Amino acid sequence: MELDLGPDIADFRADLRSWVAANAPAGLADLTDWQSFGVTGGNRPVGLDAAQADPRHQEWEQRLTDARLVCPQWPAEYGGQGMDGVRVAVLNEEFARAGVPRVVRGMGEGFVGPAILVHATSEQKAHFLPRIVSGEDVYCQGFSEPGHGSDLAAVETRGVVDGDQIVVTGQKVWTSGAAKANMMFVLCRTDPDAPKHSGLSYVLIPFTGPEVTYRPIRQMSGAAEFCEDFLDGVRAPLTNVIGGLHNGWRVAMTTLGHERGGRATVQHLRFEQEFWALVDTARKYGRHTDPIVRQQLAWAYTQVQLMKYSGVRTLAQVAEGRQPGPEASITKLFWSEYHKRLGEIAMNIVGGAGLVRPDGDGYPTTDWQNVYLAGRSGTIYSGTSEIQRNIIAERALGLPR
Amino acid sequence: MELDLGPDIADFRADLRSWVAANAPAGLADLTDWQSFGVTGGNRPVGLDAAQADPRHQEWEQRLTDARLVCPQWPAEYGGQGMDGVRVAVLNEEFARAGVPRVVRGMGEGFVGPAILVHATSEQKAHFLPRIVSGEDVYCQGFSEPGHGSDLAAVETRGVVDGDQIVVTGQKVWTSGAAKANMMFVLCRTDPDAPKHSGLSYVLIPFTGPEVTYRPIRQMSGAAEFCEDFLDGVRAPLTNVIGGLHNGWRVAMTTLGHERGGRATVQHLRFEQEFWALVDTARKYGRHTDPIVRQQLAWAYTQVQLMKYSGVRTLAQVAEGRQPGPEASITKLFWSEYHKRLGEIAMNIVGGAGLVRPDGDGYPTTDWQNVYLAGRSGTIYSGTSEIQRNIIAERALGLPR
Amino acid sequence: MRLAESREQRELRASVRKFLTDKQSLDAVRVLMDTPSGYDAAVWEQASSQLGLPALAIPEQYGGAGFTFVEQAIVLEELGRALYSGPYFASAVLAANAILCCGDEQARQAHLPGIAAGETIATLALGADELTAEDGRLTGRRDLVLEGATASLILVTTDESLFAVAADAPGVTVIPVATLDQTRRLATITFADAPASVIGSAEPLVGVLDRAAVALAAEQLGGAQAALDMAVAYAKTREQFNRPIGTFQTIKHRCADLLLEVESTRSAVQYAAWAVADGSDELPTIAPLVKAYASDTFSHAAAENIQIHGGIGFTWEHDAQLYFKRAHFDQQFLGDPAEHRERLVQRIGI
Amino acid sequence: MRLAESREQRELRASVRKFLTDKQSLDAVRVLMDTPSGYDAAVWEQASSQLGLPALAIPEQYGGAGFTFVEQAIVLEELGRALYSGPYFASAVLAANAILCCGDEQARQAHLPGIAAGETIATLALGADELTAEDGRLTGRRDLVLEGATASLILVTTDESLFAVAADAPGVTVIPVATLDQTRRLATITFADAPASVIGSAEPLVGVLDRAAVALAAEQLGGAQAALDMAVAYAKTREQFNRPIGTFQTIKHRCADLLLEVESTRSAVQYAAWAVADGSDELPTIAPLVKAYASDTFSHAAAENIQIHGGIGFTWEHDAQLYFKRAHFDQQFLGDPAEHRERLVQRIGI
Repeated sequence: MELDLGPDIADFRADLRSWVAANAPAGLADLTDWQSFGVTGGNRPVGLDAAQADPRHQEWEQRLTDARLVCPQWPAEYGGQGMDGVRVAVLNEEFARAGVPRVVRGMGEGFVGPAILVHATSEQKAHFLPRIVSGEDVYCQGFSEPGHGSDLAAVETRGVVDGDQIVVTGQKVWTSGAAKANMMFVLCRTDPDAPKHSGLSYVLIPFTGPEVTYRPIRQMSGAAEFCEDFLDGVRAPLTNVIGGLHNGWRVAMTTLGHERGGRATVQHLRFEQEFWALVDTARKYGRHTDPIVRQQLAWAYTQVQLMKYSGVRTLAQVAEGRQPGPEASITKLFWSEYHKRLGEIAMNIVGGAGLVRPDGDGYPTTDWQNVYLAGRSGTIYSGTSEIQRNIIAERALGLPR
Repeated sequence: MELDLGPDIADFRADLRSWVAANAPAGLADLTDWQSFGVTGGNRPVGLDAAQADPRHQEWEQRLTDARLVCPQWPAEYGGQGMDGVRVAVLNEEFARAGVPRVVRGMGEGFVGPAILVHATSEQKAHFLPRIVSGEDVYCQGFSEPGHGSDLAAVETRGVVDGDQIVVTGQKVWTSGAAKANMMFVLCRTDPDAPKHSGLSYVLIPFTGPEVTYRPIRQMSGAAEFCEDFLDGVRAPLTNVIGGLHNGWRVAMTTLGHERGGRATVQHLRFEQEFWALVDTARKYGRHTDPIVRQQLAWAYTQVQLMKYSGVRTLAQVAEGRQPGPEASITKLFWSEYHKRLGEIAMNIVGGAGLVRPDGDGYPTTDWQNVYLAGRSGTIYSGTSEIQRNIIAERALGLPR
Repeated sequence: MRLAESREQRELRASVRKFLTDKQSLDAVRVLMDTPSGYDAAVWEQASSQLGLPALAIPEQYGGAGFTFVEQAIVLEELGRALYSGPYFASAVLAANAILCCGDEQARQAHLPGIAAGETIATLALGADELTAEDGRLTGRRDLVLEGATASLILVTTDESLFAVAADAPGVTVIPVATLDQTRRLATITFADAPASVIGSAEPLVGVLDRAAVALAAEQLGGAQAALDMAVAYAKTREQFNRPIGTFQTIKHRCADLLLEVESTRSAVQYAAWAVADGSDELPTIAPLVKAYASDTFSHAAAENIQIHGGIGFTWEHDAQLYFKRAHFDQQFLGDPAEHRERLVQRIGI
Repeated sequence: MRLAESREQRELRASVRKFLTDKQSLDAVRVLMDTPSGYDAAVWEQASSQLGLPALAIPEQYGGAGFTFVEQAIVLEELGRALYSGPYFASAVLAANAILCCGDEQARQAHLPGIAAGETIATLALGADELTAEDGRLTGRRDLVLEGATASLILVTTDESLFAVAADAPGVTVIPVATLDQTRRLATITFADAPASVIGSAEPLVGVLDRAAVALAAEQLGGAQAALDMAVAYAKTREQFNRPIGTFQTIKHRCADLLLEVESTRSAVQYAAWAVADGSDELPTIAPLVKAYASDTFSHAAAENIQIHGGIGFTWEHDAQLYFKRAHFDQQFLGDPAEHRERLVQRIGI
């Protein structure tokens, strides 16, 4: 069934579908399975890097940029087209249907841009946003610190104003995509004497040069896509402070858990794909006839479908212009707990064979071993399940702190 | 397998076994299933009252009293024989083996006696303990209050000293056995100005006369063995204050969750019996071949056996003279959560037939319906599972408050 | 598919909720629990004549209001929330859909207008027990017939056909049975050479039961939401150790998990209601899916509600137990969760 | 049955724990993880010659120390606690018990003294794969053979018999495989007309596997206790929001639940060890029971330990992951919990 979002959206969908048909380079959809995904905390799907390096993908990226379909939700003056959440969702649906990739700008698009749009000056917007759209600036996040995983407001990284510059010194951790980033958005303490939340600033600093070093953190899965970062007097102009000095907490909060609904109706696709792969595995091992395994498969399928139903409902609410609540926390809690459990179910289905890894250097694993091991991190990074439940209880149910 | 507790205990067991054989009135074991039990919060097993009223049970009670086998763990001067925990456990085992009932004095034996033995004067001991042994004094508990279920130290019931008497006024709740009691041990506030825990006294008051009224509380199971009690100026001599005025909290704490290990090796018997009844039910409904039901039965059997293994281990520790820790909390948490789940499993096995109750006035239920409904109260009364987990975490694991 | 509630739908929900609050509070339900019929005929009459609830999803040509299953799901959620104890589910869901799907135009015209008007109370006697039909006469029995003692029209299924039997026909004996959930009524019905008219084949019954599963899930959603609301309200006000128990993290996290489940159930029920309304081919999979999930959610919410309430939670006087017993009934009725999950995997081809 | 640990038993536990702390810390385990053999031959030699661990439960007439399974269970618990990565389980549990139970006196005298001395490293190649035996020669394969690449003596079961095969015999090919839990080693062994001697019937194998199940449960107990201790220690010291995370009720309650499970496992393992030592008829039921329960406990404790540690908990450098992977190995090895629960209900006659 397709959500009826009115004639305008129906036209938008039709136009978009023909645009994709006309502009997607031949063979782009066959380069790789663009909808498949790397499990955070685990290994990247094979072939994704190669496919992104393919000239057909380069061409596609250019056409999307020209058509303002990169960061389309941003205002036209910064390279987007002010696309609303419903249309972004339709965009994602249609791209998924055609098997072609979105070109997204990672944390620059997801976190930095929204913060800039709300809190930055027009000069800052004009300077920073187009560089994100073009891919010139690639951001990584500098929030968590070794001592403060859940308690963000306790950051100790110092930011010292020196003339028209700010000098950032400290240690950050759990940074993903550090290797590809040339910029980092950091939360640092610029007023040590102010109360916990009031002395912080949100700064965009260069993630290059000798003042910046980072070290990959190897995870139990064998993969290492998180890093810890050492900032030793990194300098940035004061114009790189977003939202003003000592106002960093408010800026950071506007983007954390900011549910835009754009992916609401496509986020289940990767899990659905994964589910059917598990069914094939169960058949391969002859476990699909085991009544207990069947109950587990029914449970998994149910969870995936619930993501779909909830996504459709979220989109309907966005279409109504309703203010998003703590959906972000519910969504994160739902999929991360689901995926953790799915890994256990998968290893239960595989049985003894799951004790054996593929040969090879390092610590290669099967897909299910990867899900099983990486799934442990899903309920921890970017807000543990415990933090998510606190947020849901306090913000959605109004239970006292 | 039988726990080897050394030659002395072996002799004790042998003597006891022959004593029971010689002294148990013929047919006593057949009067009812003495090992079966009423689910607290549920209906009493049929026939128990009748069996206890039978002359053969009266005779048995007399012989046990003469042989100092009622409250045998108490000192000889008060009617017992100073029996240690290991021998009490053997006593319970042998009685269970012979199918004859222990004669126990309820809360008088379980709570009041131990408190008196630790905190009372010799005059108080000489006065109160024999009356418990003989059954002349039957106690019910007056701790919980409507506003304070878990937070015991917050009791509001007042105790006012008036000459050589104390006058108790207030409301208590969750009293079991009120109808059969002639005495109540209450925790009341005798010093309103003292800090929460310091202003309380532990008093033995008459539970008779016009100053005492109580009202049964009907539970969701249809049964009503708890009461709420209204104490309107109940008078008792000051000599009925145990452990001295304003010292009630310490007195109460010595008995709450006081694991004596005496029943450690027999407490699983009733659950084992119940388990096999469930197996019969599963066979009756043809559910015993369902692989999912079989997993549930395996789980239930495992839990029951774990009670047995843990009981044997507890007894071994008692035999070693080791100080009991928070075993009481672990035991309560274990069996109450088990029994709650067992009720769900039983109703799942019974299926649609569980929707129908037996005919009759009031709210008669089947055994499994009774377990299912009454099981909900097991994880709440005398310390919720949450309170038990707090105690275990703080006292056994030393986690900070 | 339009998921967001329209103004009309919001008004429908509001009016049904107000009606039930005024006419059948939980106190009223407790009184009805002890009556033989278990429901208030006057309230039923008003629900039918004034609000037109039984007529809601019945096509206009059969005396109905011609709304869709989406509107009916809203009504069912409210009925579940209020633990409504009347014959709505039996008559307006089970029986009405059986007749609508049976394919017998005559039967539709004969029975639906009465059901829509609330004047005919019908039910569907399901079951696997042996039941023989010989030249228009039934012999055998059916257990656990919902509202069997209230219905004047009893629809009976055999392996081949769907029959209509008048409750007062010769050879029909109806024995009400006591229920664990006293807000639901069941009966055992025996047929001894009872006159019955075939009104269709048993073949469309699968679809009828799928619709019934979604309808029951809608009621379960209402019940689960009510239990969660009750628990949260209590956690905010009840104080222990000088603080509201809602400040304790365990209580918080349990309520958060329940909210996740209730919200997921709501999404599924809305989607499923649209699947019914659109005649979507997703119905065969979402029907067992939503029934199993809604059953688990309601059972979980009703149980946690008791635990969070502590001592008063398991008393007869407290309403928590009413939701707990209703959750058990709904979990078992029309098949338990494991049964529906097995059906789900079969239907997705595993 | 004496459940309380005797002074000798407490001393045994202490000496084994000290030995492992000194000679094979988790840092040492991490080094060994990357070596081909996966264990430290020198440590094994000392464990054998100085502590006499492999000899412990082997009767004196076969060069053993003649202690009971109760003492061996204490050793196994300590090995599990330390994630010991050597061939103890394969040689001193699986192989030793197979030979002891096989009924071939000659085989006992031939192989047990070497195993007791730690000079012979043996293993038992289980499995259902087709394997044919013709006049003393084996052809076929066995997968997932524990320490298959370390063992010099391989015991092989067919449906009828138990065979002894020298690892270096012609026709025997041993292929080590990479393991998810790098502290355990597995190999695939193929036999091509390999010379083998029958040392008994396969009939007593059930008893051998029951003992092995209890032995593995003892190791799981040690692992679970270590994971719980790790979690509790961290919860006491790690601060977030200006307080130790151990003050958060959710952490408290999870640790309390784990303690209940670990203590229950300890009671069951002690009881089961005595059942083995006494040759009790309770062994056939407690063996699958304790293996299933210990598996669930260890898996639960290892998983919660990671979650309670937060970010560092899922890093390679942190030891939490080592216990998590060991828990997975132990859960699957010798049959998963569901399999053992099914065996349990069969054995109690359901």
